Amino acid sequence: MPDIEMAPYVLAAYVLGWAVLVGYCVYLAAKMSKIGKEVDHLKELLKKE
Amino acid sequence: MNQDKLALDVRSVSKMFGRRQILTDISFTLKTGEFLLIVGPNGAGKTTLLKILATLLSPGSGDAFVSGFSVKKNPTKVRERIGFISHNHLLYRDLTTYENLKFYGEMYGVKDLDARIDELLNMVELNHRRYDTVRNFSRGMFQRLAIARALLHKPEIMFLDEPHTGLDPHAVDILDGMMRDMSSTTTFVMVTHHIESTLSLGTQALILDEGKIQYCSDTGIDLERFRSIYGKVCGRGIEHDCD
Amino acid sequence: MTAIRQGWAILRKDLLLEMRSKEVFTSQFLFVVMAMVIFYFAFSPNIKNLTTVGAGMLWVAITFTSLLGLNRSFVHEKDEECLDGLLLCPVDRATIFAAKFIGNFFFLTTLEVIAVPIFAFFFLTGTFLPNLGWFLLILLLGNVGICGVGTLLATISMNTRARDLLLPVLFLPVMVPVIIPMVLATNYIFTQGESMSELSVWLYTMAIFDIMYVVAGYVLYDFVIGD
Amino acid sequence: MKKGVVWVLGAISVVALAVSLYWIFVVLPIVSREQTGFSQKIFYFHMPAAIISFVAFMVTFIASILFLAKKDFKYDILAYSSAEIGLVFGVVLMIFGITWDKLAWGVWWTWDPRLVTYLILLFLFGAYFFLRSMVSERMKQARFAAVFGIIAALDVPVSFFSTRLIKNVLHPVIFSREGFGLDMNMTIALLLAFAGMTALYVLMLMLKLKVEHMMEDVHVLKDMIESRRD
Repeated sequence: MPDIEMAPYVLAAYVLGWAVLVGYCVYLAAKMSKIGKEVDHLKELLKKE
Repeated sequence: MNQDKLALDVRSVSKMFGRRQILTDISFTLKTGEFLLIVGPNGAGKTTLLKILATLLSPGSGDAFVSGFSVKKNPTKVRERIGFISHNHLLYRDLTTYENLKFYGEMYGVKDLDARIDELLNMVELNHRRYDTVRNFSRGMFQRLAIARALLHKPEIMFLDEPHTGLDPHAVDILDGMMRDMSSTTTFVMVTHHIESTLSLGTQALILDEGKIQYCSDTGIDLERFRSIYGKVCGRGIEHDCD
Repeated sequence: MTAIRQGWAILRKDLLLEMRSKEVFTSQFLFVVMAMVIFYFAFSPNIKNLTTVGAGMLWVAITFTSLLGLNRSFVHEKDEECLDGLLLCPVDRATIFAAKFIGNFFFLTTLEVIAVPIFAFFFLTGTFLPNLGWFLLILLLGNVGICGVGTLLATISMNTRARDLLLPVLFLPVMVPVIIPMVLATNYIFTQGESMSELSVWLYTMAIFDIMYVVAGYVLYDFVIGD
Repeated sequence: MKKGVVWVLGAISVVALAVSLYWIFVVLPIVSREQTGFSQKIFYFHMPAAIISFVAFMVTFIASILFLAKKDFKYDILAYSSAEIGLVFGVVLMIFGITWDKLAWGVWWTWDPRLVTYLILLFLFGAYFFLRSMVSERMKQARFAAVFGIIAALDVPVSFFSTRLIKNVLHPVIFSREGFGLDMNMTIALLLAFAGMTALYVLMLMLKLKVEHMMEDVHVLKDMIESRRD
């Protein structure tokens, strides 16, 4: 396979690989903010009672 | 036997299942030869406590000493010294009466096993069923054989988890007879519903509620206090079951 | 001494129970023979000499059949609620592992004593006969591996919600790297049968695995049995 | 958790990975055909991902042993958090791996020992999480998972070794990575990628642990509210 034809495969691999890594980080961050909200909510409830 | 030796020494045992606190900081002692009754409503942690003492569950924190051996560090030594009767009969259905006892006897390393098996089968009146597989036994027969199983190795301490549940009158007689005969030499710990009928057996009592000790006698049962706390915890008098 | 007495008591009890019901053996035997029949129809249209795929067929059949037996190795304790009875006995958990391991090994070997000759009769030409000793050694090493790790994982899976559903999920990926040398070595014996020098690498791999997992099972068993 | 550490780690990984990308695609010349040409650029991310996922599973292994020894849930949390991240890196690795196969041998999948090893490893840790989901009692779950984690990690060397065996039979050795002969620029690119990925792993682990501890807080808070109502 000539080099120029390899390029899309290599780039696709990089993009996909990165997508997985970044995707996981985003998932963690999203989860964190969701739970953060829940913690705040519960803390407030606890103060009120 | 030294009557002052401690049969049980429970030191701030706590236990959690997942996030649920089952037992909270349980501490008490029991002298050799005593008969301890443990009562309390369903979900009070009675069975859990008994299982911890019998090394079937590990204490989450704290430790308990049975005949001086720690259930955490020396469970095998504890197991050698205890007998356990629960509503599960712990018998293999496809083995005969004799084979069941033979198996457990070998596990405990009982000496003169055949003689011991004879003696026990006579006691629980099952000698005529010696070569029957236990699969088709009635509930009462299962329970009688379970008593024999638990006594094989002449335990120093017997743990009984609601032993009267589902028994026929014959089995109840045998069970009560066994407890009376052995009570001078053996320490008993019994979790029970039927408080009124068993109160005469007990020399000490413990009331558990929500994993905490509500009442714990140390010099014999103070019937007044026992009645009042029982009434408070179970919501009725001791002539009724607590559950 | 105590451990040997207790281990023997557990082993004898399991043998007695199986001799009485014969349920595990019967189902395993049916399964393994039917697997062979299906293999024949799956492979025979394209492959003239079935000896060339014999190693694969044999180990697929044995591995899957062993799952049936491993799943049943605690059936009496679990279904009849005798596990507490066993755990109340003053016995080292490692001894229970050893007894169950030997029991499983015995059952699997018994099955193979009958199933492997049938398999050979159906599929193999006689060329491997001069190396029968090596073949038996591979079977032995394979059985030790299957039962060593299988006993440990079966104990885990019987204590979970999924029960026998979980065992294949845990067992097969753990076994794959071991099935590979087993299949290769067996294939080598079935099809080449001359120089045995290459065989040693595979045998060593299997032996290392066997030792590793039997030791792991022995040491870790305390953590997987009971509540 | 120190917020500063997270930012620093994040910055390190972003900068190192960006610079390494620059190095890989701009600075480095395309190597000659004999040395597999453009596809060689995969290697700079492939190898660090492999090492990190391996390290992640080793962390699981060690944390599992520590859990069994100490019965402290923080080791259990560490074990499964690291396993999860190991799986993420494992997936990345598989993506690079199969692309490499396509470029080197013209097919998406060959039974290359490294690929097979990692495939098995992914299944093992997939099974690890399946096992966890099948046990609800917390202590039992942690104990079983720790035992299986140890078994799974022990499997790695065997799996590597035995998949090498197939290789010897099916393919004679086609290609060995040791033959690359890294020069200065290649080393820089590789080290940058490696540093970036390591920082990323530590960052992910810290975030994941934080999430798990926050979930613990949620339970504690709920318990507190419920016990007040009683």
